[in-house]
Amino acid sequence: MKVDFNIDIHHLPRVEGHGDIRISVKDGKLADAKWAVVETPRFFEVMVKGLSAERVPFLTSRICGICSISHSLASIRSLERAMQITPPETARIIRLLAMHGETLQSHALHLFFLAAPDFAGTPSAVPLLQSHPEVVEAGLMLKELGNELSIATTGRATHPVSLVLGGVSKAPSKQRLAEIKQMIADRKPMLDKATEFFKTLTIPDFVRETEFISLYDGESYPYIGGDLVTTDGVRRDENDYLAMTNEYTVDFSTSKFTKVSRESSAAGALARFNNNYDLLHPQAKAAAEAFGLKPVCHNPFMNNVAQLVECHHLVADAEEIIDRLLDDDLKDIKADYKPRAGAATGAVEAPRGVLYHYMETDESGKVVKGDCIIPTTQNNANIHYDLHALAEQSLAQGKSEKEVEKLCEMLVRSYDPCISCSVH
Amino acid sequence: MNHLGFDIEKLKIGSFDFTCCEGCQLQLANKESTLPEFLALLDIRNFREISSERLDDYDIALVEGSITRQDEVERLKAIRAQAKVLVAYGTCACFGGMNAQKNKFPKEECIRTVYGDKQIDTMQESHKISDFVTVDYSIPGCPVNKEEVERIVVSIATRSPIALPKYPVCVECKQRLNTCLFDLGEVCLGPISRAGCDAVCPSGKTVCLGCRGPADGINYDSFVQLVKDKELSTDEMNEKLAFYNGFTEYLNHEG
Amino acid sequence: MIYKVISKPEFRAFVDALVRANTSYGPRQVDTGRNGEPIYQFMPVSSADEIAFDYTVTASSAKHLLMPFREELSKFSFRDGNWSQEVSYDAPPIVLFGLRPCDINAINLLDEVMLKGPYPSPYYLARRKNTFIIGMDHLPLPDCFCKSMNRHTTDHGFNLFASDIGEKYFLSINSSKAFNFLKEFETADPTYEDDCLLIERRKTIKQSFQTNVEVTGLPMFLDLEFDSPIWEKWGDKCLNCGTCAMVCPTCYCYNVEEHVETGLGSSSREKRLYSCNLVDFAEVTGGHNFRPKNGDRLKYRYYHHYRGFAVNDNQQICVGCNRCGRACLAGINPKDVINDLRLEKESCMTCVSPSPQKS
Amino acid sequence: MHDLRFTIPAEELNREPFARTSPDFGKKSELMVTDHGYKCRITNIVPLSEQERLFQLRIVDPRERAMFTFRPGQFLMLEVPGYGEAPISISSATSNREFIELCIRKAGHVTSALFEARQGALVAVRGPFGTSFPMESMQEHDVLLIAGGLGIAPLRAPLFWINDHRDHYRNVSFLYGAKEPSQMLFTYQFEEWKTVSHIDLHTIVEKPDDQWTGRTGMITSLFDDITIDPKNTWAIVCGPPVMFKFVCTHLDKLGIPMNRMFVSLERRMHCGMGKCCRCMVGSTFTCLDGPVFDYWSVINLKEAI
Ligand SMILES: Cc1cc2nc3c(=O)[nH]c(=O)nc-3n(C[C@H](O)[C@H](O)[C@H](O)COP(=O)(O)OP(=O)(O)OC[C@H]3O[C@@H](n4cnc5c(N)ncnc54)[C@H](O)[C@@H]3O)c2cc1C
Ligand code: SF4
Ligand code: SF4
Ligand code: SF4
Repeated sequence: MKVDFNIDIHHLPRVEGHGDIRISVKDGKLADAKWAVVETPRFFEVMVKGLSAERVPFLTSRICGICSISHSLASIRSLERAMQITPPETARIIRLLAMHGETLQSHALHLFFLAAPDFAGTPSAVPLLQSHPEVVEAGLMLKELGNELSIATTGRATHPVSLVLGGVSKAPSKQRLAEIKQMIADRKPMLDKATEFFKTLTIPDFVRETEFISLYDGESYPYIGGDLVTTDGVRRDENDYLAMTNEYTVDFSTSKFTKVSRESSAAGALARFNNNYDLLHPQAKAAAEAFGLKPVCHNPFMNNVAQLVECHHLVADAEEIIDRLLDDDLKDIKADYKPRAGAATGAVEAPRGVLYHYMETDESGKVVKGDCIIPTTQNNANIHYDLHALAEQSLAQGKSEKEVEKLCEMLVRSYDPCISCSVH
Repeated sequence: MNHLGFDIEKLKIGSFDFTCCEGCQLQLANKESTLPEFLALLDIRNFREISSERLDDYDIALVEGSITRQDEVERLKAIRAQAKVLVAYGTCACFGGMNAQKNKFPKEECIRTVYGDKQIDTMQESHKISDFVTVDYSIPGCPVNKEEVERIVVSIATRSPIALPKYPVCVECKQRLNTCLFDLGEVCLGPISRAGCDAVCPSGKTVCLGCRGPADGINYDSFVQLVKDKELSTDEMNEKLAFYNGFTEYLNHEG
Repeated sequence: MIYKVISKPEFRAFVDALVRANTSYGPRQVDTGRNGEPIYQFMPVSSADEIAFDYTVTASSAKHLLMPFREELSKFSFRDGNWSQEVSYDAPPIVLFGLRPCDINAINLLDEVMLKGPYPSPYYLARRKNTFIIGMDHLPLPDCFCKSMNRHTTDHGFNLFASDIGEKYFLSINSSKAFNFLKEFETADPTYEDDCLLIERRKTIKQSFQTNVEVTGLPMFLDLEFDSPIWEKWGDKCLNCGTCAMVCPTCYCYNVEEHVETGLGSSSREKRLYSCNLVDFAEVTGGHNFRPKNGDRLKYRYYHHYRGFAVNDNQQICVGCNRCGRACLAGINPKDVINDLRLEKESCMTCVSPSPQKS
Repeated sequence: MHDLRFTIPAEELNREPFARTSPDFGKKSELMVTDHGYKCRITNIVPLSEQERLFQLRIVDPRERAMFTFRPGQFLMLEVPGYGEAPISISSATSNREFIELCIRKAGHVTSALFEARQGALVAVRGPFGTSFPMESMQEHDVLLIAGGLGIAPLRAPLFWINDHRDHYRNVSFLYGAKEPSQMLFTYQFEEWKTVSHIDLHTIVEKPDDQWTGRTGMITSLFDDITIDPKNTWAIVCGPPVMFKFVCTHLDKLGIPMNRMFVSLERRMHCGMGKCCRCMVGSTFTCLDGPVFDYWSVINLKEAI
């Protein structure tokens, strides 16, 4: 069967930001497959120049509306390291709880509202409200739980207000923490319900070997800071982020591409899972087992499952963190500091993967240079090559244009790309 | 609710984003407890971020983001032509937002810093959407306050006029019994910024940066005097005033 | 009124028992200011340990516990093209600990405004009646001027009032409930010596005031000075931020707003405390503003506080706590404004009145 | 560690001696109007001009309807559930115990909602509130009614009152001015007022259109058309603040005592009960001590005009 067709998906829906999929098939053979990011750049690296360090996290959190806490914390971490500020332990775990909230919120949004419609064959989650009300409800309750965690720890669900250099400006009240603990207990069953639902879905069978990159500190499942590792055995210090990214530009995309040891690499839930399986909470491991997910898994569609597994980890870990905070007097939350010159990288595990902010300050505490490398940027190349491989595999299996189109969309979406963020 | 003799119809709505972080659109999916009720008010015709359905018969367009590229102007004008009501949604759309912090650098420098020699299309300035089209309502906020959004959507659905608070953030801040950040030695823009956010930043003990723009009838001169009287830094004040681009007319008038 | 004395530890035990058993509010330190000074607010408390017994003054008054910043007045439910209205005046009982005499006087003034006249407010009444108030005296801060307003002592409006007489508190018991509670604790009838200590304490307090604001004849002055340029002078400073009214224990102006719930099933009519300094306070539909300038609005606040309204027999409703003065970022405070006003009038008197030298 | 002996039960606290005895919540006369409205059905809507309509309301509950009485010049708080309340003058006859008429201009929140409402809609009214025109004192005297624009709304009640008791009043003149002929309200009633009520009606507009054959100019020029016996005349003036300032100064010059001239003031209002303080003029509440004031009081009120 010799077919000619072009797939041109302009502004792929149900992802954050603007990206296009372009595939052309000639004579039944794949001629070209591209992942093109067309988002408008905002030039954050320029904007930070001359800005006071303390204002920077408020600026950079606006890189992304979904993972604003990660951006804020990446900036804070880089600036704290640059200016040699050590935040108090209490602040450190409040921040971790904030990250958990954001990741839970983001994963729930992606799983239930952006990805689930693909599997159910609906254009959005709105029809699912009718067909699977209990699943949508579970998704909403988990997303709300994530948001509540973020609100309690940072003052707001999107664009945190109380994450500042030196620590946090305000601690959550014990009463609020106790309420959230109760909320977690009440909503755990929702997570199990969701797991049951996702088990009924068929994950496409597709494998392309790649290199997974994430943070790793050997002690806990990573979220804020640590070494940089890959499944190919690379391990480097946080400050060596450039060696882990090797950014380059391609002419069809406003977002850059990156690589480590191979032609492309991947970050995100699956990468974290692949590198840190041992450090997962037992409850999360049990969930992974239920899906037959084991490290190292090379099926990008399994990223959805890894996200669900992480939700189990986040909820269980959040519960333990809250217990620690309830025993704390929550007084020592912010370190005093003096501005100074310095430079450092802050790396955090954003919901979509490892995120680097690099900042250089002068002695008055103003930023003189900034650099941000976003998880989706690190996935662009992988998405691009995956598209190629997936299209080829599908054509070989004799799939129709419609089927190829749908699979390609699903593939991109399973990376949960955050495009406006990647262009920034 | 039809005690006045008319039935409330679903609003045919489209949500569109330009140069921004999409955080404001994300708020539409937040406040989960009332989300099903909120969605029941809407007939979503076009909302790429959550739905692959794209229909062009919306009446109300929520426009998020600032304008930084010529092709965006055309897209925006097309949306204006279709929409009966166009809402500037979020600080970027209302004022240009923090994206406008790049305005102070020449665009060539911006491109060179980030992309090296690669050709990139961008405008010198990040514009508010009212620079190009007529705006019917503005909902400022970075991000918008979902409660306010809900209220405004309900107002449109129930055919009730829409109004933002005219008073400054301090009113809400005092109602939350916060310690004034000036008493802690910081410059807060609360006295001159429009309320409606429930003083979320000062309540988290960080200064108000004026994301909702100036309140009605502000006393800018007295505010500047206050910063000087308290021996706080006017540079810091200016950095804050410029943060969301909402106070340009005052900043320019000053110097 | 019944008088008793109680040792300080015993009083603490009494307060502890009371606040543990009830929803309670008391002074707590919430922050430390720029110059190291503690900042207090009336906050929920659940044990005596959380209370700052020796606090100076709270940044914001306790009025919001009787008159919340936001309060639902009424609810409408919609069904089948019809609606029904529900109004409820429920208020759970609360204990309000540590009010200063001026604060108690402020509540007494609110009582006048809210409960007198043809339309007493049932919402206020419900809360007022369900609030158990324990007062405490204190030495004035340098800028307190409640003595000038004659609000530095109080003999009603509380359930129990504690005066610090050194080792003990001198208790004025003004309610049977308080009396009953105290039965469980060790109190004694005041001795002659205790009485002397109390009188001594009152004297000390009275003599400690460093700020005096001359308010005699002020109502007339205000009328005469209605068009004085000093209003514009101070108005030019005013930020229209409403802070003064929010922290003031007697400012009670409000806005009523109604909102339909997102589900369209009901709507709620809500009262929100407002401030006469806010730009649209006197603006009517169509845009006409009866007080368009900052000075007009600032003047109006002083008018209300120091001239009084007919509804409360033209009483001055300022109690002299100077919360507004401390909180005002523009540095506007009653003492300076009133002195300015007087200076203006007095200088004007000297030039018109025939003086011996001139004649 | 809760010790129940120290728990305050609400009922007990209520009995504390210093607390004011509780008003009888069931007694409508005392408290109902503070928050409960009488449910009304909009029985008729008459368009008067582009911006103004006359709404005819009927209190649904017969008992409440029987209880509702008011005096000319009083206003009520009109509640449109879901939208809010607005103070509106009662524009109907006090003798009309079946219907309440309100003449309303579309202006903001509440009034716009009302303009969306259809016949049969259910709203509520609270009141009546405020002072009224001393119709009895005006008996056996000449009465001069002067209205500008929407000012005719509060004037209709005294007009109807005079009509109901026409024998008690001597000469009654009504001077009515509007910006444009199209904004002149209740023109359909003019004939009746003239011929049946024997009211000397004079109208004037500022900006005439092609059809307009009557007088053109400011309302004060209508004084040339009538003869006034200042010693025996009472006046009621309603309209925008600028207008009554001019008119009242004129009447004052003619020699009408200030305490026989009445005006109805307008201020922002949120409660109608002397609590919200929005309607203060000087130290006086428009809602309690007004809206009807004699001119002497008005010039003694700071910032009244
Ligand atoms: C005693 C009195 C009698 C009145 N009689 C009439 C009448 O017969 N017909 C008529 O069309 N209008 C009358 N008005 C004016 C009318 O009250 C306002 O036009 C109306 O309040 C506008 O309300 P809104 O919600 O539509 O406007 P918005 O601008 O949305 O007002 C919001 C709220 O502000 C308050 N408010 C705003 N403007 C005024 C105002 N001018 N007066 C009082 N409160 C205001 C109200 O509480 C109102 O609900 C009268 C006003 C007063 C004080
Ligand atoms: S912290 Fe800011 S918003 Fe709050 S009172 Fe002070 S100046 Fe106003
Ligand atoms: S007097 Fe001071 S506190 Fe009051 S509104 Fe003016 S600036 Fe704000
Ligand atoms: S006006 Fe100022 S001094 Fe007087 S009671 Fe109010 S806050 Fe206290």
